[in-house]
Amino acid sequence: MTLPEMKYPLSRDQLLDLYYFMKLTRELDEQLVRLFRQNKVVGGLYSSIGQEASAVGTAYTLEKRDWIAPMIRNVGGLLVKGFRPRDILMQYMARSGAPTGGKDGTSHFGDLQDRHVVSPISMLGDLIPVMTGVAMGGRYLGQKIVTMTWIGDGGTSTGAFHEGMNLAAAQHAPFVCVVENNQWAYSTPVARQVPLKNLADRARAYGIPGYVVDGNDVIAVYQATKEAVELARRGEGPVLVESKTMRMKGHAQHDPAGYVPPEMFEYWKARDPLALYEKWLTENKVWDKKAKDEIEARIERELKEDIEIAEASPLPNAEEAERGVYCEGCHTIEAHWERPIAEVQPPKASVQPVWTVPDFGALNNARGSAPAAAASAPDDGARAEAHSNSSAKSAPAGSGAPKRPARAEARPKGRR
Amino acid sequence: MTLPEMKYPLSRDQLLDLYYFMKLTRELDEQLVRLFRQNKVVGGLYSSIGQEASAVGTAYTLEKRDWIAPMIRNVGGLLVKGFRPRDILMQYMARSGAPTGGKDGTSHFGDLQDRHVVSPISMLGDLIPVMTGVAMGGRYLGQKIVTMTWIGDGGTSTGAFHEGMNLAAAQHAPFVCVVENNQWAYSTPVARQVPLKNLADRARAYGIPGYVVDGNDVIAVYQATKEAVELARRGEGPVLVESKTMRMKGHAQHDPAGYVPPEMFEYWKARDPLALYEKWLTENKVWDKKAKDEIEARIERELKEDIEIAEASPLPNAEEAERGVYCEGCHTIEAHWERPIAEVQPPKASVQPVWTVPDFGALNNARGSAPAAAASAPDDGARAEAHSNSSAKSAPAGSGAPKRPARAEARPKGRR
Amino acid sequence: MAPVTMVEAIREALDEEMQRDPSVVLIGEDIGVYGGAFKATEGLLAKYGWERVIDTPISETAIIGAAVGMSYQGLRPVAEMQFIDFIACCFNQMVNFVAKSHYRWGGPVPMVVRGPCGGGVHGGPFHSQNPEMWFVHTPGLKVVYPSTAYDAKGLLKSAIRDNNPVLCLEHKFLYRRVKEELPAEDYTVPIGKLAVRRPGRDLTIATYGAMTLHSLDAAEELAKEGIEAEVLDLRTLMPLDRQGIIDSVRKTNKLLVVHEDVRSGGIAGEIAATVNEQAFEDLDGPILRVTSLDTPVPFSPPLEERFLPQVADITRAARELARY
Amino acid sequence: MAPVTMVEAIREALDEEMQRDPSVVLIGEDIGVYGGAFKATEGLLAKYGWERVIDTPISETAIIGAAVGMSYQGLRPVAEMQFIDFIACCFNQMVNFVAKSHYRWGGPVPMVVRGPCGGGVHGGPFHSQNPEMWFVHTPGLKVVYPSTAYDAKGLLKSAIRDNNPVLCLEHKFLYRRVKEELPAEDYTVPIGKLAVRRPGRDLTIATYGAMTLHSLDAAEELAKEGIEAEVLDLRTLMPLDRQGIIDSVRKTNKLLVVHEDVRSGGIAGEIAATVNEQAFEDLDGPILRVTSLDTPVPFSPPLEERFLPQVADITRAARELARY
Ligand SMILES: Cc1ncc(C[n+]2csc(CCOP(=O)(O)OP(=O)(O)O)c2C)c(N)n1
Ligand SMILES: Cc1ncc(C[n+]2csc(CCOP(=O)(O)OP(=O)(O)O)c2C)c(N)n1
Ligand SMILES: [Mg+2]
Ligand SMILES: [Mg+2]
Repeated sequence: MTLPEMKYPLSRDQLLDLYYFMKLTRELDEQLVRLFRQNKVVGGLYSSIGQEASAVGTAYTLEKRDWIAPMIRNVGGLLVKGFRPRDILMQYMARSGAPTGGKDGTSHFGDLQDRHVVSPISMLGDLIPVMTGVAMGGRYLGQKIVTMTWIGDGGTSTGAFHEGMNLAAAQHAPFVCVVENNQWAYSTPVARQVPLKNLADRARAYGIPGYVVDGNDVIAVYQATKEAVELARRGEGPVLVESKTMRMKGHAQHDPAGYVPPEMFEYWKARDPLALYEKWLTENKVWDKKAKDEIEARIERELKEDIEIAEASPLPNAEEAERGVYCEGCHTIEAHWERPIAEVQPPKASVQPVWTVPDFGALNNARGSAPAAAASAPDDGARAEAHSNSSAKSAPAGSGAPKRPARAEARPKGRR
Repeated sequence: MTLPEMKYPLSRDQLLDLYYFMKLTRELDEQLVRLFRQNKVVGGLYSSIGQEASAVGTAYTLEKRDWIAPMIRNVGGLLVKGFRPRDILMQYMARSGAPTGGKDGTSHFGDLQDRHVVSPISMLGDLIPVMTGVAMGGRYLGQKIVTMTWIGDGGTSTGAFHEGMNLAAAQHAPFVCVVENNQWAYSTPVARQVPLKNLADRARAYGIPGYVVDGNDVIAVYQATKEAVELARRGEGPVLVESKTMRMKGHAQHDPAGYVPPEMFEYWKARDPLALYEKWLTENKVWDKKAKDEIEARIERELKEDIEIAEASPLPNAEEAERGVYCEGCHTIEAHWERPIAEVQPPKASVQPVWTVPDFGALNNARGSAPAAAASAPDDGARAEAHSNSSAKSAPAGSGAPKRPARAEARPKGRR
Repeated sequence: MAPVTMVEAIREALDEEMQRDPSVVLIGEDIGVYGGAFKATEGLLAKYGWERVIDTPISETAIIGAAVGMSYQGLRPVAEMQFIDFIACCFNQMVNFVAKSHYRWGGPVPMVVRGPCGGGVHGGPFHSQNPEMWFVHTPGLKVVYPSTAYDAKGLLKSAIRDNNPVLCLEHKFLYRRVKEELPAEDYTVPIGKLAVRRPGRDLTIATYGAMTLHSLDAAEELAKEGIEAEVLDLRTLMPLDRQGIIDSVRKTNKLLVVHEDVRSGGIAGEIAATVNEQAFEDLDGPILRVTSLDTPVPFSPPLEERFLPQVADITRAARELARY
Repeated sequence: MAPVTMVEAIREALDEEMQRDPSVVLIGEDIGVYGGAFKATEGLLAKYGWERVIDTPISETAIIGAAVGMSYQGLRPVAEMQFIDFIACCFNQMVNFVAKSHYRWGGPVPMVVRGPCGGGVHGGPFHSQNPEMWFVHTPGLKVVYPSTAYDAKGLLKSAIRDNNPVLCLEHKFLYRRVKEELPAEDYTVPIGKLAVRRPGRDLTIATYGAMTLHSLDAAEELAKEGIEAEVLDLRTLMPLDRQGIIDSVRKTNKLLVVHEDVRSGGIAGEIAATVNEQAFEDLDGPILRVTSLDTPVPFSPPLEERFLPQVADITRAARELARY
């Protein structure tokens, strides 16, 4: 067996791993629908059918130390990051054994210590500045991490998305934002959000790279996102990756999605990410029937076990409702330093607090010239001049802070 | 005298008008500083010295029926729209004769009935969705208006800016947003806001045109903005105009601006918009000394008179503090219709409530292709496909609603 | 006339007002083709077209901002929050632009913001909140919070016709659970007047929204024990019908406030302060309150049940007060 | 030790905490090179460098979001709002992300948000607000509001060391108007404990922030008339020192609440409700309040003076209550 050549190679085990996670996501989704119909799911049920390649292929590019925050359709990302189906099942079933113990539902949970997962909230866009902050914090601590989150096509219209991306760009934060363009925001088609062909163009407002990728092709998703992650880890700042895919169900179980043209579902059904990947694995002889059957048997076994565990978990005790509003000694809060602390303390930390503005912001057009329709594209030149947060002096070696000369940064000589 | 050729010609009177407004802005500014030093100004004093061409040249493109909302450095816009120096003086001096009677200060006032001016609030960015709404409302009422507001380089980082521009683009609202890039947001240089060479690139996130213009050249400002206004009025949607200029004072009177490199002030001082325009008027023989002197005498006279009026106006009565939280019959609220109302009432208004999504949002790349760094530029093609708010059926003739085929719009046949 | 649910009553109000006044336009997320997450605007796009039923991007700040702008044009926009919890995303526009406009510079803002609030449907922390006090505490806004289909329709109509910004809170638990026949003819319910839902002499229960139903249930039980509770449905929270509350307290001499909103900083405090100021002498016992816990709204049913005030909590507090 | 102003005390707190704990970082607009609009962070960039004193774009939501993210990394970010009024622009992050994080999923958020609030300096409607009740009414947040330089420093230190999100409100009128000598050694002021600023037996005045000074002035005057007012400086608004208030009321039997915040929905209500519940029998008169008007903060000096509570308003209400 020779695997197809890729810029970021994947081993056979990894290729099968991707399949495992995608298939597990799909099967878990379907089991949840079954449980929903049995009235065992509390509240709404959100499906990611059709988007498995997008969630799994992106999250799979990360290392253990890296951080994610999942949105509602990124159960695949949670699985890749080490959560188990039981966690998701118990969240949806509001059981005491769930990661939040029933305090919150769906994918609204996380793990700061081991898996480095931040819990989302319902308000779209809010995770973008938060994961920018996790990235900034990680760089300050010397951790060489990358952070990632996902946002829907609709979510890119929020103010929080803009402020977060903008801060990430201004800070050159090691952050990857995956825009999952699944064509719909609830009942609203993407063209109604903004007259753009590619949501990757949102990146142009921040002078950062924006990639477009076929979100139903898990290998393509992995390759594009891996490149973004590498860029971010090297300290070149945030990257936006638009993953084009399709939400194959309604917004949630209650929504029959009657507003979606039926032919649109047909079109995308022929591009089912699991079917496409199965075909790819077969055509490239990565697996045989036995390997496939093994994975599927494993998934069936694991899901069965986890559903049993979930169903056996009782609902929480009522008194729990009163607890936990404040942290009262239940958590020890400690930063995880991977650089010498002396670097961030005076006198080592000290700088000259002045700005330089090399070109004074001058317009390079001739006076009185006619307006050029649309300014120049954000190119490498623009990036090279972009401001960096860390002056050469205070930047920790290899901390991921950019090395390039900054446009407005501490000047060597003192002023004011 | 032959005037230089321009795409949007200006008569001699108009050219002198521009000078009048710019010079009046400058002189008013300086009088306010004098009054500030005499402790007659209440609260902070914000200067627009260096930015007169930007405020005046943009506002001057508008017609009487058009709407503006001024930011703090757009006193020039207020003057063009028909407010008098006394209004601004009394606002800053917190007098009972001020447009707000002392309830609010600075340029925080407006006039819905005659001058079509919306009062800003301090929170940056908030005017963008508001003026989008005024534009949408005007279109609905058949008024053929354009709305305009200004925002600083710093203000473009706010979520409100993003949500407002995005809605304007999605709605194809007849709205022009002038980004006054004066290099500084309080003490923060523009490169620290975002790593972009041109803030006009912000427009790319919305698939709308973004112009860059020399903000210290009033003719250039007028020409570029006029083009934007014409576009918007024709129903082609919003336009962003970046006006590159320089804030020649501190953020407000209390701020000595020690953080600005002194050479930067020197550089821009040589490009003073008033001096440049005086030179241009002379070189192009638009005026002679007499015309200039007349304008300046008029300004001196008017200012003297208005300062007297302002100083004579008493502070408001304390009881006024308790009044006006709610509108209790003090305003008659009436929409100004310029189209037949029947058009917006059933049965004429009725539509088929369905979406069409012609290309199903498909990615046109080959499967598994490598990610392209940055998506295609928002070109006319993208705009042509952009969604329009008004179906062909319900769009009022000539209301400014776009006529192009919409990407996701009401379909002729009924579904759901 | 067949009885209609609260959500149907709301749709009727919108429809009738749009028919009556072409200045009325709707704006919000998924309100057009889809008819709204709770179907409050179903059928209105088909009838009134794209210009009057405006589906927006996911941008609460832009929704409110655009509504303000339209209202400056003399229109009367009605903005929907898909869930009222998302009003936090446009809070600045609400409290700084909308609320202060008329006071600051005489720019009236005749707009309505409406949306589903409240718990009891396992919506979790972000789909169950009661945000009223943030806005009751913001001068310049009016806040209404109906408990019946009749009031929902009548208050919404009043809100649309009001020259001030009005926040209409609609309890989602009640959307399809209360049902009643409505008058065929046009009617409004005045903003700022409470309704006595049940007269009584032993104590006053002041409440609103879904808790009105709980309080009436409690009053029923209390009556069996010989305690006659007067149940006030506040209906409008700002302007609060202070006189109506005082009048009742003057009669019963005892006051229990019940609200679904969290305890600390809830409207019970404002009512307690008002009664202290205006009817202290009439009090024969402490003003008590039954409220939700001072926590976010938990998701799991047993937790949410503990979080929310229950009928038993009301009867217990009322008994204590009656015995006082 | 030379006496220091409140804003200097705040700067000292930040400096000492940054020196003590490298996990403490600052984030905000114009806080670095410029040293902050009120110079609360002056000199700290020079000392601690670009990584610890982070000048941001004008993006309050991003500031709070990034602070949350950093706090998830175990850092202790202190975010500055240039004026506290701008907290409305990140309200959603504050009440939905920050406040609910620990309860929902056990994600502690050890961060501080601080900024200048309050009126009296002709700042107008957007630079004078008192936003405390929006956050007191949001479970999961702590809110402190000092009136002295000593407390400003000690409470800010406690806030930074607290494992929960704390909002530190700093009255800009007091920034340079109060001055005192501070201890040379490290000290903190506990969150949740009021201070009795002046003991008295005839009535209790519960207040905080700039109104503490007004209340003390009023107490001075009242003393001349033989009325001994006990003045409580609440210092922390959430958690409120309910016991401290009750203890004082048990002694004086009368309570006047004074706050600069607007009247309806202000903390006076919460205090009135608490005292009703826990010390009704001890009351020999109605709980009264002196507050700002229910309006936005007007700009012009005579209007602002009418808007704000004045010493004479306090003495008048106190006299009435004392006579009761
Ligand atoms: C700020 C905000 N406004 C409204 C909502 C309600 N809402 C939940 S999901 C959704 C649609 C989301 O669309 P998109 O971002 O494309 O994500 P998708 O569901 O397609 O994955 C909406 C409007 C929300 N969660 N947050
Ligand atoms: C949302 C918001 N945050 C913070 C401020 C405080 N503030 C007032 S002006 C200003 C700088 C504005 O810079 P810019 O937008 O470039 O406008 P300029 O003053 O240069 O005209 C800041 C930070 C504000 N007004 N609004
Ligand atoms: Mg989507
Ligand atoms: Mg600027």
